[in-house]
Amino acid sequence: MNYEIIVSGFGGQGVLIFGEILSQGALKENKHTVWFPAYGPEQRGGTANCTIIIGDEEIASPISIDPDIVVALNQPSLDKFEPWLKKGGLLIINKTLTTRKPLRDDIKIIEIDALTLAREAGEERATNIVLLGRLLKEIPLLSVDTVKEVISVIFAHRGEKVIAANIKALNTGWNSGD
Amino acid sequence: MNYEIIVSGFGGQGVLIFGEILSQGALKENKHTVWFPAYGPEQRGGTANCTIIIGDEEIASPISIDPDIVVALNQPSLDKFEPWLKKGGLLIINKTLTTRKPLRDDIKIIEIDALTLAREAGEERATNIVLLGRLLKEIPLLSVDTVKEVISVIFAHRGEKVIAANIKALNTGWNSGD
Amino acid sequence: MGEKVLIKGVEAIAESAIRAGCRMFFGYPITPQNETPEYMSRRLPQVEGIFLQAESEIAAINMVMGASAAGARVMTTTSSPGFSLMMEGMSYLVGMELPCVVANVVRGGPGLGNIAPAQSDYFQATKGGGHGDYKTIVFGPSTVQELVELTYHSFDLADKYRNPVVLLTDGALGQMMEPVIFPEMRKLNTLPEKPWALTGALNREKNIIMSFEMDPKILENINWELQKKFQKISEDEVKYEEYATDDAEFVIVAYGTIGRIAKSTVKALREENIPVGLIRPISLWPFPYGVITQLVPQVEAFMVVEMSAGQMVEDVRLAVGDRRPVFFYGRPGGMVPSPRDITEKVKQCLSMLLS
Amino acid sequence: MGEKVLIKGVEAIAESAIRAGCRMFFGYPITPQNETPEYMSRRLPQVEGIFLQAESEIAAINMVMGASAAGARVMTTTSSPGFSLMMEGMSYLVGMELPCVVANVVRGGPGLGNIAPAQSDYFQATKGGGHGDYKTIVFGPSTVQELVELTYHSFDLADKYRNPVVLLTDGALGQMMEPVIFPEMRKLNTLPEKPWALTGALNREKNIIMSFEMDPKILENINWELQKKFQKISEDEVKYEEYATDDAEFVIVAYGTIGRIAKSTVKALREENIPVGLIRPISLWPFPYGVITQLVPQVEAFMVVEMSAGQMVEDVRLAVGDRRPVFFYGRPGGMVPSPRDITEKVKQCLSMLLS
Amino acid sequence: MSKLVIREEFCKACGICIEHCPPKVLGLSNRVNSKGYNSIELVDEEGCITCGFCYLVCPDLVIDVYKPEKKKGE
Amino acid sequence: MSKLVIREEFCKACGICIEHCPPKVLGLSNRVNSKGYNSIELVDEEGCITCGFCYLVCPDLVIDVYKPEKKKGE
Amino acid sequence: MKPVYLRPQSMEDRITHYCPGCHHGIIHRLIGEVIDELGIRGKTIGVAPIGCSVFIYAYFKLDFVVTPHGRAPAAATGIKRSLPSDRIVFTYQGDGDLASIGLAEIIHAANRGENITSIFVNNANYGMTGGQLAPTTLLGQITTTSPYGRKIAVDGYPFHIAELMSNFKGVAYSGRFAVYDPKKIISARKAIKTAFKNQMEGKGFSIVELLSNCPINWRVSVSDSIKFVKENMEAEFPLGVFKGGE
Amino acid sequence: MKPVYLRPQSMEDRITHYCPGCHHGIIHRLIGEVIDELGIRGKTIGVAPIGCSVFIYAYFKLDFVVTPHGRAPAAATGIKRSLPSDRIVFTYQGDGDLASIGLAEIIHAANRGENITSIFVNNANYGMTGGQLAPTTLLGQITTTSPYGRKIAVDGYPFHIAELMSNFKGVAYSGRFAVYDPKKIISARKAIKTAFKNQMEGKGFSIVELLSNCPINWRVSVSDSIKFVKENMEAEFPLGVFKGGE
Ligand SMILES: Cc1ncc(C[n+]2csc(CCOP(=O)(O)OP(=O)(O)O)c2C)c(N)n1
Ligand SMILES: Cc1ncc(C[n+]2csc(CCOP(=O)(O)OP(=O)(O)O)c2C)c(N)n1
Ligand code: SF4
Ligand code: SF4
Ligand code: SF4
Ligand code: SF4
Ligand code: SF4
Ligand code: SF4
Ligand SMILES: [Mg+2]
Ligand SMILES: [Mg+2]
Repeated sequence: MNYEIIVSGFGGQGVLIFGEILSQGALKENKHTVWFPAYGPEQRGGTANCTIIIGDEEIASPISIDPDIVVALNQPSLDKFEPWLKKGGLLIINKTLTTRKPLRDDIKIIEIDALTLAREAGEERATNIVLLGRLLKEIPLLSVDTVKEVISVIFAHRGEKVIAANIKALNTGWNSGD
Repeated sequence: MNYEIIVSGFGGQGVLIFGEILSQGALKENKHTVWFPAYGPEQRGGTANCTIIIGDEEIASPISIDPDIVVALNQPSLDKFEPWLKKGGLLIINKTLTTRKPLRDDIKIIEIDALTLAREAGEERATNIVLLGRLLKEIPLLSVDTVKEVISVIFAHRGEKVIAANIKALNTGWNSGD
Repeated sequence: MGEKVLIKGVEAIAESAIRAGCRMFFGYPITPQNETPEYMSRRLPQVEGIFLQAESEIAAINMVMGASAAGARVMTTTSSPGFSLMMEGMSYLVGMELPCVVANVVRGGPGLGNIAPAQSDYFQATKGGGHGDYKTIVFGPSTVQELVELTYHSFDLADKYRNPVVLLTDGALGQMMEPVIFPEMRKLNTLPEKPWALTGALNREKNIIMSFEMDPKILENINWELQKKFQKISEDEVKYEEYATDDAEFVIVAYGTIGRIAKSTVKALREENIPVGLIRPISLWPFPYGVITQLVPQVEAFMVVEMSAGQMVEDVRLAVGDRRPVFFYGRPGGMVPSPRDITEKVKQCLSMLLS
Repeated sequence: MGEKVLIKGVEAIAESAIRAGCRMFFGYPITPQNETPEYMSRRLPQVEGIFLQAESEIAAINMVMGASAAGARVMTTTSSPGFSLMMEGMSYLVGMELPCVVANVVRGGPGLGNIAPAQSDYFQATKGGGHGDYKTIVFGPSTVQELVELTYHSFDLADKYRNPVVLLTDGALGQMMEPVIFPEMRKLNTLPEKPWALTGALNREKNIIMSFEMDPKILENINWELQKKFQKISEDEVKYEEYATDDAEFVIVAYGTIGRIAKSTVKALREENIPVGLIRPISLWPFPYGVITQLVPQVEAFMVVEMSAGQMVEDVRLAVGDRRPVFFYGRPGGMVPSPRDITEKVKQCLSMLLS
Repeated sequence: MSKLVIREEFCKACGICIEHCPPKVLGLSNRVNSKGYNSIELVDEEGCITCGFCYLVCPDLVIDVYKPEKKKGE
Repeated sequence: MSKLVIREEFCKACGICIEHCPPKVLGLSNRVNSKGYNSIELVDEEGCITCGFCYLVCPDLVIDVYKPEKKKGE
Repeated sequence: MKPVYLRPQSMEDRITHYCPGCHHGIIHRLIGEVIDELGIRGKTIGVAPIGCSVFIYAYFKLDFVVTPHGRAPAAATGIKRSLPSDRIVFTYQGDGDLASIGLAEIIHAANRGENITSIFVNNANYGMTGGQLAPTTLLGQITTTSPYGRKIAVDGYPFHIAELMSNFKGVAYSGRFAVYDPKKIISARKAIKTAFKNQMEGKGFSIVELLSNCPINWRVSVSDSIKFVKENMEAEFPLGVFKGGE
Repeated sequence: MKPVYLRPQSMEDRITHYCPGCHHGIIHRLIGEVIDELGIRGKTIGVAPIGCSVFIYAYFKLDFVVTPHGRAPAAATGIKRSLPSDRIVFTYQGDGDLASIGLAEIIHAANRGENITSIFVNNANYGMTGGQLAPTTLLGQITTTSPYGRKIAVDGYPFHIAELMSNFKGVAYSGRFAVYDPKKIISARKAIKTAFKNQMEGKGFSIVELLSNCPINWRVSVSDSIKFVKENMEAEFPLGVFKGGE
């Protein structure tokens, strides 16, 4: 089957990279994948989101209207995408930047204080990666090793330290559910 | 029936005016008429020609490929349009500017030394009107009075003298066949 | 009714526009329509109008856009390459719902081509040479008198539907002189009010004119509204001439200059007792599909004649479907088929049908 | 074969073009294709190519004209309003028989519209948005991999036929990343020779490149030669994908982004044992009329799905004739129908057929 | 009434006004508006000299400036 | 051989060369070329000073100018 | 309390879409102030460009039209010539819009002495489309389409609009200003006022070029963006009045 | 007999379509002479305009392309950048072509310092289309679209290309010349030679404006047309070099 994932947050929170890591990982594991950004004049500080589809089937639409998974990094994202989630789907919320609880009861909800955890991992900017770690824990979209490899490549130009911090953040996220 | 007429000469010999006088006359006599110039970058000193159609039937094509009448004011015009003429058609030639006789024997041919006649009429530039006069004599397309009226209107901005000279030229042409 | 005057097609456009209340003209020279701007440059100052030669066709169509937005009856005229340069502007004008009249006096193409008469911009004018789902009303007159009437009518239609209207004519009709009667001069105070126009937001809500909407859902709705308008136009504004079709077994479809030439072909063939008829579309968009479709049961075959390599023939095929053959005879590059050419072609087709 | 990489559609165009030997790029920014020129501006200097940001789309297409005339493999990319500005240039390029590749990453229209994905420039690209009788080859890819392959192929076709090729894609395909395998880098010395190119008339006859011919008789012949070429292309270069049509009683026709979405609809409906199939035109001009016409006897009805108010549907109607209904489902203004939307529509149409 | 009327919803926390305030009486608040920005606030009402620089430099029409009316006789 | 080679077919009788010839040795001939123009002619071969002005001012490449070679020893 | 600085009456009460610290907002306000001062709100028609300021119509209580990229001066010409002569028409254009694609239109409007006002926002790049090279991009400046820095050999020299405009007889006023500090802002407002007043007095074409910032696409902080305007842009584009005065 | 003035080798043996006395022909010949002198016939590519000189390709033994009206500089840019650097590319453009519809293209080519040569024929009207107003039409001059004479209030001022071009750093050479008498013709040839030599030396954009006549559309005799150039056009458009020298 294919998983449809929407990741959403403020511009600058790294939601596009979140998605790209997933898609790059899928590529590595020879899965079908598509990454699709919501593009627009929204670069101007507004919100950003992207859709990632991963699975073993040919991918039809790059646009998801009923995702299996939503990762909401801030309140507007929660407001917008919670209703879209498929029945039984997974909602992962960055508690640090949301002000209310989700409303639905037909989905699985995970809230993590991702910013705090990222700070603990030593890289405040890795909030997204914390959430990614947790997502991978919940649903084995990809092997964690694959994702770590991808992270090493994607952050290569920013140096070893950043890579290490992000991998730590990934682990932190992974372990956050325990 | 409708008459299709092609008038052709050097730019400046007044072939367009020749045609316009005919069409204006046709309008006055409530006939169907179309005037159609060969337009092109030929304004640059080359040859000019126009097609006039006059008659009592609705007019289809403004372009004639087998005219009833050809008026050739110079040699290139004779070369070009003589072959187009309908069998039995009328060819009027300005002898002053042609260097050879027409070739066909299935048409009616009239040659006049129009420039000379125009000079005699006191208006060298009225070569065209001399030919027009002769044409009207040969084929009663329009009444001569109508044409005189049109000439008076068309040359009005150039003054009484020019009008008078042109009307004289018209008469000269008319009488040239006698 | 005024008296009959002899006038060139491209000058008749200008005079008729002025009579329809057009007081603003922006244009750029191009053969074979130069006499339109030239006439306007003489006449408009006499009637307190404005003639301005734009620096290009792009500037011209955008000046038209501005004038229309300000509520004026406005026109531009051009010929093929210039019309191509106006495609962005045309798409905008439709999106902005701005009325205006644009004449394209078509010449031989593609590219620079030549200045001889042609009909090879049919697709561009009727299917949308610009981007996006848009339509303009397109008329293809076949006599100078019809050109006069359609020009006049176009201004009213443009205002009625808040949509550009295109006069698709050609160098032959443009350059020929024919006797015409002009409509009376329209009194400017009888022109429709335009509360949407930009005149300064004094004591009213501001007016915004644009073709811009970032939200795809809203832009979709705007598009459906436009489509509704186009649908309405398709129902109400179809124009065509039917000639000798009553008992016709073979029908020629041709518009504009070729429309009139084909008519004489039909006359000639009728004299030979060949049951040929003519449909002459006058509105090219909306295209008179209906009348053609209705003829299908009665007719053996259709033939489309165009001064192009074959464009309107697609619309005729859409109307006819696959129950009857649709022959095509066309001459691109500035050649005008003669009545005799067409007659021959009809006879060829008829003999093909028999065999 | 290289390794699979994840890349955005609009960047894939650029890389694939470079691999096809394109070393000249002229373009002007417009969303949603900015990543193409941006990629080119980074990459071309690395391979001794030239990237130049033109002052406008008009300048861009004329720079393309110049580079092509000089024998270069050259490309420009744009989006809808920018493509409209290129219409004069496109008509010239065809008239001049100059090869080049132009991508139009279509967005919502008309006018300024928005930057969401759309397919509403189909008419413009396939029927001729510019003036004159002309055609460009038009491809409508539906995956990034296909975009890569068609881009590469387009350069060869353009040179083969000395004709522009248009890649008609949209913001969805342009902005998405998918894994693709790029073709090998073409060795520049394997590119076709162009003895007609302008390189300086040293020790040879001069070369003249133009689309200009004052004599209508000659221009007519030039046009017929062009038409012959278009005919040849129509015979040899049709491309489409057929999916589950063998026993289909209902066939969807859709291209590009909607083509792939429709495919999943077909899959879903097949699981419900509904005999639906898909024709996905890949070459939009030449349009795959033949394969559709062949299906007519077997199929109850067709449905065309487009991200527009209905454009390609006309070509499908031309192929189908009037023996079968051709339904249409479209969404203009930047909306992308979902597989579920399409499925519902198919079911609606099926029940209409029954009743 | 304060010397400054601050429309917090409009503030984008760009900091330009803070930089240009001569007596440095402006600062970012910890109130996040619906766009996600911490709006500015007037930290020291007294210190404000109502010079209007903050109004002048603000790109977002956040601030209106009022001068205390001179009491008659003062 | 004349000092001037005049390609009569090319001449459009514009008269520019005639006007600019310093010794005024050019004039219109009475030979009409195939375009209908009376070509120029060199009226006074001796008088021509081979200054080339006629070549320079002619828009139609009608005239080539040759100088008599100085005889050796002269 | 007596109001001393209040947002212009001619502006809408609306949060703009501009990025934090973007000078477009200041320039908008200055226009609003001038329109208020001259009392021409009900007579003024704005012509929006395509660029970040395409949304300008949303921020003013004025009639507005959004015309194709670069063609605002042509549209403004059409409007101005169609309306009674007391109507005021202005264009608001970015450097991509005015100096690149729309160069012919602005120059011809200037040369005709078209009696309109042009507000020209020079931020040395294409803001809306993501920071590409503009004609006004500085030498060496990195943009998304000059990733190795603008080079003379490829893209030529930064384009000077205000100076160029002073060549045309039809131009009543041309000047270049900045809006990064209160003093500069006050001068800019004066210039904008002159440019509108000239139109009211039928003096012909007036243009005010405003150096502006684009922190987002320059990928710098707001304060660094201001520093860049002050230090780098001003060095290339000197402030001043190049034609006309008050 | 020793040949002293022979028609250029790089020109075809063909009667031109130009009207009697039209200066286009002289300007053609000067280009031919310069190409001969510089020995660049086999390396030179010409870009024709749309205008009376659209037929220029017929008169030279050179590769030529005919591009859309006004866009010659863009096409020339595409050619120049695609070919080895020793190739010489020039445009030949009229005042409608270059100063009206093609203004943005010529200015941007100039501003980029595009290493091409531009020959600009200013005959104060649109010759090919029958004598309409051009940007360079003189004040008061009657044309088919300024039947009451060019008025400032409607069409603005005559457009000065040579001076304008001198504003751009990318321009190596800009000058204005006339061709109505031998002396002027010799100066014009020198200027054209400089403009081509600059390109050979990689110096950037060079433009030569040539005042020209149009007896047909001005509806005057050839000699009156020359008088008009000398007395009226020169008064508006002073001859001289505005940028660069030899
Ligand atoms: C014909 C056309 N070409 C390109 C675009 C895309 N486009 C939108 S805005 C813009 C440039 C904006 O830059 P600028 O004018 O400098 O304004 P800024 O955003 O920097 O304020 C471009 C190229 C368009 N909308 N239309
Ligand atoms: C896009 C486009 N617009 C208009 C024309 C028509 N046209 C042909 S030549 C010309 C102007 C010629 O004037 P100019 O450039 O001054 O050259 P001249 O003939 O005076 O030498 C025009 C407008 C065209 N061919 N293409
Ligand atoms: S008015 Fe002046 S002193 Fe008061 S806060 Fe604003 S800038 Fe500071
Ligand atoms: S300048 Fe305006 S937007 Fe920026 S921080 Fe100050 S009040 Fe907020
Ligand atoms: S060369 Fe000189 S003197 Fe001789 S004919 Fe020519 S202009 Fe006259
Ligand atoms: S200048 Fe040339 S064309 Fe004119 S008259 Fe003399 S030789 Fe003939
Ligand atoms: S992108 Fe640049 S110009 Fe546009 S709003 Fe943001 S900062 Fe301002
Ligand atoms: S129309 Fe004018 S410019 Fe053209 S060839 Fe004739 S005289 Fe020369
Ligand atoms: Mg900008
Ligand atoms: Mg000219």
